[in-house]
Amino acid sequence: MLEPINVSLASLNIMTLAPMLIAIVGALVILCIDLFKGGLHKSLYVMVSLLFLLLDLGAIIDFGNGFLKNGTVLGMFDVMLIDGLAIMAQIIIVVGSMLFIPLALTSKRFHEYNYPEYFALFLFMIAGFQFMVASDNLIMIFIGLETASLALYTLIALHNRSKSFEAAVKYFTMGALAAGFFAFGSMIFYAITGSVEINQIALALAKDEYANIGFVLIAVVFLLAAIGFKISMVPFHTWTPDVYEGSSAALAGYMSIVPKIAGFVVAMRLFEFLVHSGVVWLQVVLYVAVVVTMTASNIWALVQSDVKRMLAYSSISHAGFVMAAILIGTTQSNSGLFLYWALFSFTNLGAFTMLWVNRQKNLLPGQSSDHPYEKFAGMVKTMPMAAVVMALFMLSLAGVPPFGLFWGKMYMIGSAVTGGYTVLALIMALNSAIAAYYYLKLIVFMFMKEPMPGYEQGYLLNASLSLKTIIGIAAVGTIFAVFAVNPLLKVITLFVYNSGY
Amino acid sequence: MEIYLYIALFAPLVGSLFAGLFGASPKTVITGIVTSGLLFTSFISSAILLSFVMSGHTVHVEMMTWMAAGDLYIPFGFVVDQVSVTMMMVVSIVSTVVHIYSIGYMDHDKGFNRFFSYLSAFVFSMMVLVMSDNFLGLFIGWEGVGLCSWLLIGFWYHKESATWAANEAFIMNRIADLAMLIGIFMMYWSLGSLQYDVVFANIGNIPVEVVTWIGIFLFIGAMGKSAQFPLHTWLADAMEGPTPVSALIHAATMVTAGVYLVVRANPIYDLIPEVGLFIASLGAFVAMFAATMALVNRDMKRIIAYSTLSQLGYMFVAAGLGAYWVALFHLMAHAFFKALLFLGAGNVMHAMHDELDPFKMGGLKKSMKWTWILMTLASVALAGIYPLAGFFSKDLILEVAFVEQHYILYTVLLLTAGLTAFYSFRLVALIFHGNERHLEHGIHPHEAYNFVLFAMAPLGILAVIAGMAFKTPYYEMVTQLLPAIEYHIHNHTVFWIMTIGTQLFVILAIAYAYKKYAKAVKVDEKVESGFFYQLLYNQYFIPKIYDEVFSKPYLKLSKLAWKEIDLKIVDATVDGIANVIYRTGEKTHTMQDGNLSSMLRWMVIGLVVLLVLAVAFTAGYNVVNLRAM
Amino acid sequence: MQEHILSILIFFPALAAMLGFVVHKDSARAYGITVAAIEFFLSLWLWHLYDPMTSGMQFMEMAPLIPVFGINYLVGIDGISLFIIILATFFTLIGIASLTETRRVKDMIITLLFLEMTMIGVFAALDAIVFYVFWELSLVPMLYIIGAWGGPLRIYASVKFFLYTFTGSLVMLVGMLFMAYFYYQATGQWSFSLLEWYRLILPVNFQMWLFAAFFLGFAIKVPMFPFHTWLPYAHGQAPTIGSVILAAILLKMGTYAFVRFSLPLFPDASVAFMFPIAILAVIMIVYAAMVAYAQEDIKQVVAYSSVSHMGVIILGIFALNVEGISGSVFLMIGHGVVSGALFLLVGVLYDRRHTKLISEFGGIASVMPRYATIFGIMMMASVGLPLTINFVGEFLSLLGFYKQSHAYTLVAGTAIIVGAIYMLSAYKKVFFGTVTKEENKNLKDVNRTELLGLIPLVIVAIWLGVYPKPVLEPINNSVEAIVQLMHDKAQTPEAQKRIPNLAETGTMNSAQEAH
Amino acid sequence: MELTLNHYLVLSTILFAIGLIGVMRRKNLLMLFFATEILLNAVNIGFAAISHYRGDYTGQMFAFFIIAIAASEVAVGLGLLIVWYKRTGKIDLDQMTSMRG
Repeated sequence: MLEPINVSLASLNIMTLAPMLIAIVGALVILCIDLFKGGLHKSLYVMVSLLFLLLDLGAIIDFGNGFLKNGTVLGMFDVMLIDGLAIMAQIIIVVGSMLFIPLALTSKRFHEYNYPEYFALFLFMIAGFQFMVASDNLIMIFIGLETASLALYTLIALHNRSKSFEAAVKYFTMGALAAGFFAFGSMIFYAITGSVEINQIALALAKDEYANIGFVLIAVVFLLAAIGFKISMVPFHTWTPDVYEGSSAALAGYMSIVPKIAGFVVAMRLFEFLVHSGVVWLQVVLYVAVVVTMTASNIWALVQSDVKRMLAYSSISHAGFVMAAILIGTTQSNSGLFLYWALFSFTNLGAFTMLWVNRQKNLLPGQSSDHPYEKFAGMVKTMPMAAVVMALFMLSLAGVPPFGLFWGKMYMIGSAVTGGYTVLALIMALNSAIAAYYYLKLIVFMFMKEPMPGYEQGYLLNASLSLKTIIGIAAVGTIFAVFAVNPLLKVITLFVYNSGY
Repeated sequence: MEIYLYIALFAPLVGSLFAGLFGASPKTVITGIVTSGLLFTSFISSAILLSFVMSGHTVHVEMMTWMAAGDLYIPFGFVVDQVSVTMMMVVSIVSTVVHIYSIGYMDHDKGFNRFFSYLSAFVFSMMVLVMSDNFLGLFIGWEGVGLCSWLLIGFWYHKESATWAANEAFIMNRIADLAMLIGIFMMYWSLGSLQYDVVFANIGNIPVEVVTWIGIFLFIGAMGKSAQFPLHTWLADAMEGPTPVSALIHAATMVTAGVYLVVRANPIYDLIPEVGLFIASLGAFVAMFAATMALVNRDMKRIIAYSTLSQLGYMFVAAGLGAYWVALFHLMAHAFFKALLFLGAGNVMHAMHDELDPFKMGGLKKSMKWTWILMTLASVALAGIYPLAGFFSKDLILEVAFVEQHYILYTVLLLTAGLTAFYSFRLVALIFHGNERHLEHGIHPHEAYNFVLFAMAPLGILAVIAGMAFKTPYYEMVTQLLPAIEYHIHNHTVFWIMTIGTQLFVILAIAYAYKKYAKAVKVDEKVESGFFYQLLYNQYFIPKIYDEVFSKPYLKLSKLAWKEIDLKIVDATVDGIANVIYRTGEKTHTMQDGNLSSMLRWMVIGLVVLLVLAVAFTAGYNVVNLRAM
Repeated sequence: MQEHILSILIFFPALAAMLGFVVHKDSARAYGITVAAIEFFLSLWLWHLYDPMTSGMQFMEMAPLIPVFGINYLVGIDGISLFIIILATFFTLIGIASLTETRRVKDMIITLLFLEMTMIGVFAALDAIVFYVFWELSLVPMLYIIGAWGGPLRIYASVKFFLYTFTGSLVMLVGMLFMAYFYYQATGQWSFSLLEWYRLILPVNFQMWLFAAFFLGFAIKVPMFPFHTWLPYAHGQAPTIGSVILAAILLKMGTYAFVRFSLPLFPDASVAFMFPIAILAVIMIVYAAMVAYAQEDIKQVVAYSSVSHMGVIILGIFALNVEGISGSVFLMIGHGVVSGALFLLVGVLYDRRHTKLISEFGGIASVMPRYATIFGIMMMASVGLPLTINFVGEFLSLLGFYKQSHAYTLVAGTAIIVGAIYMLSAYKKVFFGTVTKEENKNLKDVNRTELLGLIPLVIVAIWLGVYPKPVLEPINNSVEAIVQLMHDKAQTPEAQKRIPNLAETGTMNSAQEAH
Repeated sequence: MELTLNHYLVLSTILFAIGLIGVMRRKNLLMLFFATEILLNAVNIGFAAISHYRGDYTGQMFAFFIIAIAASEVAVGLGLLIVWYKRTGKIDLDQMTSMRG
């Protein structure tokens, strides 16, 4: 029979679960409220979610302070791993979510926000992502991943349009396949090393000096495919444009940021030790993957006719760009990843929110998607401020200084240079140039073309105070990013460095 | 004395600006009077300076810094010495006359005010050219006269031929100017300065090859301005400008700037006699070459222009042979009688309603007595008949060639002297003698305004006395600066034979011209259709050759550069790269066909490819750090 | 206020542009003129405060921006940048004052004021990243100006302009990051400060690569052959004001950057690349002049003439001696004034006839004599007639390069010939001859507004041609510092030979290094 | 013949491969879900076997979690499928191509 296990509560360090628990409790509270009194206005749920997210953030920041004092904290049978990466990723996740939630307060009615379950699911999802980043146990990561994903599929479907269902089904099916990959990869690692904890795996592999390199590589292949799916690496990216197009603009924006940072953290944990151990194969594959992801998605983005789809491809490209950090694997590059993503969150969220603001109920005449370029034609004449703000986000995405993303790009390219990847740095730079074309295309439509007659109905239809506030925050964040970069960089570098990356 | 220098220099500028103020207004005689007055002032100042210089002094002022960068220092410095004062006198006299003359000549022209503005600007530039104390200052004037020449040749800008000629003159001069600039660069980098005094003091210290190159490049510059072969075609075409312009710019002053340059740079050319010989040879060639073209031409002004060209050749012979003072002396004398000739031609043109073909004139001595007298005087002077100016200056050049033992040059020049006499008097004969052929065309000539004739009178006087009266004092003055070499044929017999022989030869030529053209004009079909006649008449086909060899191919090449290279290669490459990227997107984005099955397939394919790679890699496992990449 | 004058100069127009959103559109022009005039006088005041005898940087300001990565807001000017800044404020003023555009004037004014900020920023920046920020940012307003107010192909032209330049400068950014990394390796600290970088002596092979990276960015901007093809489109499509600013100021960014970055940072590479670049410069001069000669559109003639002149500037810069560099910096100003004026002049004609085809004109001199006169003056300045502004620069540039190579200078010198060919023939076709087109018979001569813009340019073009000293002297002093720095840093014997040592010959007016 | 770990792993791999082929070939959404289930269960076999041979329970824990997740996946997946079926009356993948490019 099994020996009873004696575990002291203190050694469990149950506090490590606090942030996720807050989110879960929040979700339960929302469900309870609905249980007691149905039909409440969505604003209530928005605010409740916001409050819990605030608490969540507080808890994470508390961990952050603790981390700076005591270093990495383990908990729950060492399943939980609260290091600098976990903390920063969680901050990005929670802040991203906080900026997303108010987008529910649209002036038009949208089906999904009437369900309190939407908000509950949302909070569950956040908890899932938090679990994903705050562990180096493959089981935990898997659970976190699936929790979040399953919630996300539902959220997409809740948009209640034929396209959203299609998107949800596609995403779901591919997600299931990816889950299979992940599990299989984990299994191989388990078979070789007898552990599912990444640091243990690393130790075991180092001990026998990568004797089973073939199996290690096969495991890596499966995990790469699974994580690659999450962070939409070519050729595992195919879901991205369709899912973005099918879901609401707000959710698409969210998806371009939060799930990916979770994926990046897992990728960093999984692959960087391999890269550092001199697994050349992985270096080559990552190199190729980074370049292909960046370039191919950029090229496909060029030919899109729908802004949201273009932004989907663009976000794939940005992901590829950031993935270079994992390949380079220096403290600078890893810090760069977080800096980039933090700045990217603001800009991209702003861009998607602009789409959300201009969302109309029905398709425009002669168009097959929600946000065709033509819709934005001549916007500077009808809504100069909106056009300027949108242009701002586009320029930032293109990497035109001094707007937010430029600094991330610069730092990333800088880290590539420092890491010795000069050619990669050049490819990254040139990709930014290709990307500039499709961002410019929108600017061209907005500033240099005449408005299309009959398209007025699409403008600012969905605007509400909270949406405008979010846009305002995003815009300010984008313009004045330069002043935030220094403190951000300081903190990020500190966290990353102290986590051993 | 500085004040006179400044007056001499800036009076024309003031005049030009004054006239320029009225540039767009209708004719106001005041502009003509004021500019003429100011030029007269300039002349007076120059005369005062002349007397000062005659007493053995020079004036040298530095007005202000122009350019200073690195070691280069170039001031607006002006020097009035024996050479420049000569030029100043020539310029101010001729230009004053031409200005006054123009008041009459341009009487009915819409651009009256503009004309005087340009003309005075030209004088200013010419003054800068001759007075500057450094090579770059000279270059200012050099380009300035080029600009004014462009403006004045193209003065009647509605005429296609005029504007074409203006551009031709400007561009051809620019070709030479480039060489001059190169010469200046060389001078700067080998001597560190462009000031005349510094350059001339140190020119002996640098390698002789460098000096040779400097000399060559400067002379190419001079060739452009003085229209020496092969840069000569612009001068004849420049006759499209108003006649006073031809008189002032394309006869008396600007075209002689090249000679002035060589004279001014005499310390350089003294060191490189081979280049000097080349200059002299080229000069002799041009003298002959131009004279032959003048023989058959049917355009009054062009004939005089070729004559100018020919005389410039003479001057270069003198300068090239080291007889700088002779060259300058001939320059001066030539300025007087050639300007006079042109002005006379201007009167004829006016009377003939701008008819230029002397074969359509004749017998004008009746109606235009004074013009006839003046032009005949000028022609006699040009032909070099004793005791007029040409005799003293031109025959001196022959003597120089003889004394320096360049007998070929001497022969060529002698023959040319005969040709000169012939075509000059062919022109006089055709215009003023014989039948009044113009009556057929219904033209009734009249003499020019009295004040115009009056203005021309000083030139007439000078054409007569300049040689006789000025030679000795001039020699004494100018040789304080220039090498004082007296060219005397010591053997008296030879001297007399030569002098008298030359005179006889020239007189024979004149007589022949009169005989052939003074009575009735017979057109000899056989001669005219002959090869030589056609060759000469078509200016040795040189303009045509230039057009075919340079102008047209250049335009073609330009079009090719634009349409084929720029648009189809350079630009197309850039667009091509962009298009390739875009097309790749168009071609490949269909892999996203929206079908879930294929999406899943892509994932599996990705996985399988990676697996294959992994297996393949494991087979040849090798730890090489990629970072070396 | 004097300590912060540069920051004020940079950000005042931007601030004014923000406030400009509030101004009513009927008053936008007056507002723009006011702001631009204030800015112009500020820049003149800057000149007044500037000490011409000092060769180093003046009015330096420093504020930390991203100190962890060595990026600071560091601005300062020397003789080289001072006058280009003044040129920028001058042209913004002139441009706004003579603006004839009527569509969406307010947007135009705001855009121009933003553009002014970026222009001044580029020339004042002493931190590579700050420089880069302004450099890139300047593309945006220009994109808008070309794209929104341009001709029929405006979108193609503006996007081409943007993408081309953007691509080049991204490569340059990689170079800058590399440079900073070298600095980091050498000193253990990150820094993007140019003045700090000046102190680095880089291994020659690295210099080559970095030089190439920077070169691409600069060359596209200049634009050097064969990267020039965006320019004719940009000029051809841009509205007058766009062309004016583009030609007068924006192109100078490239050449300025060569002087500011390439030469002092990579002296050995500069020497090594001297002849390849000279070849490109010579091609630019001759080839662009030929292409200009073949043009059918008067504006394109001026556009290609810009390329040709920029070739002379490049040649002067790579003369690597004081004469050449001073000359080319002066020529930047000269070309700015002249080409700006020519574009304004073409705009005058375009406003009246809405065509720029040479064949549509002829005999304009008789209907618009004043216009023809001003055009003639500017054309003569463009072909480099002495006593006009361009001659000084062209002469010194060519003179400088003559020290390095006789043959190249001889070929490059054909600039004065081929330049005359295309300019004079275009002038002849437009202005001379008889008026053949009915529409041209009643064209109005330049009006007062237009004269307001043109007369100052004529004055400057002649004033600086006759008396360049106030401008040339400070330039010269600063250039001497750069040349001396280059000589001191030069490692290869070739470079030591080619770059003169001013300290030795004792010709430095103010033997004081930049840093 | 004694069953070694390798046999289990080979079985697991074969099952996984079958699952993959199913995922690629099936056009019926329901069958597709079955294929994904096969994938996950293939992994379960592997985990259980390794866990047994190593005498370590982690693998079994992983397997349990996979089962749980597979169950929730089915729940969500079927939910989506039903909605899709209600809206379109089909569960054929080829019908689901409104978004492309």
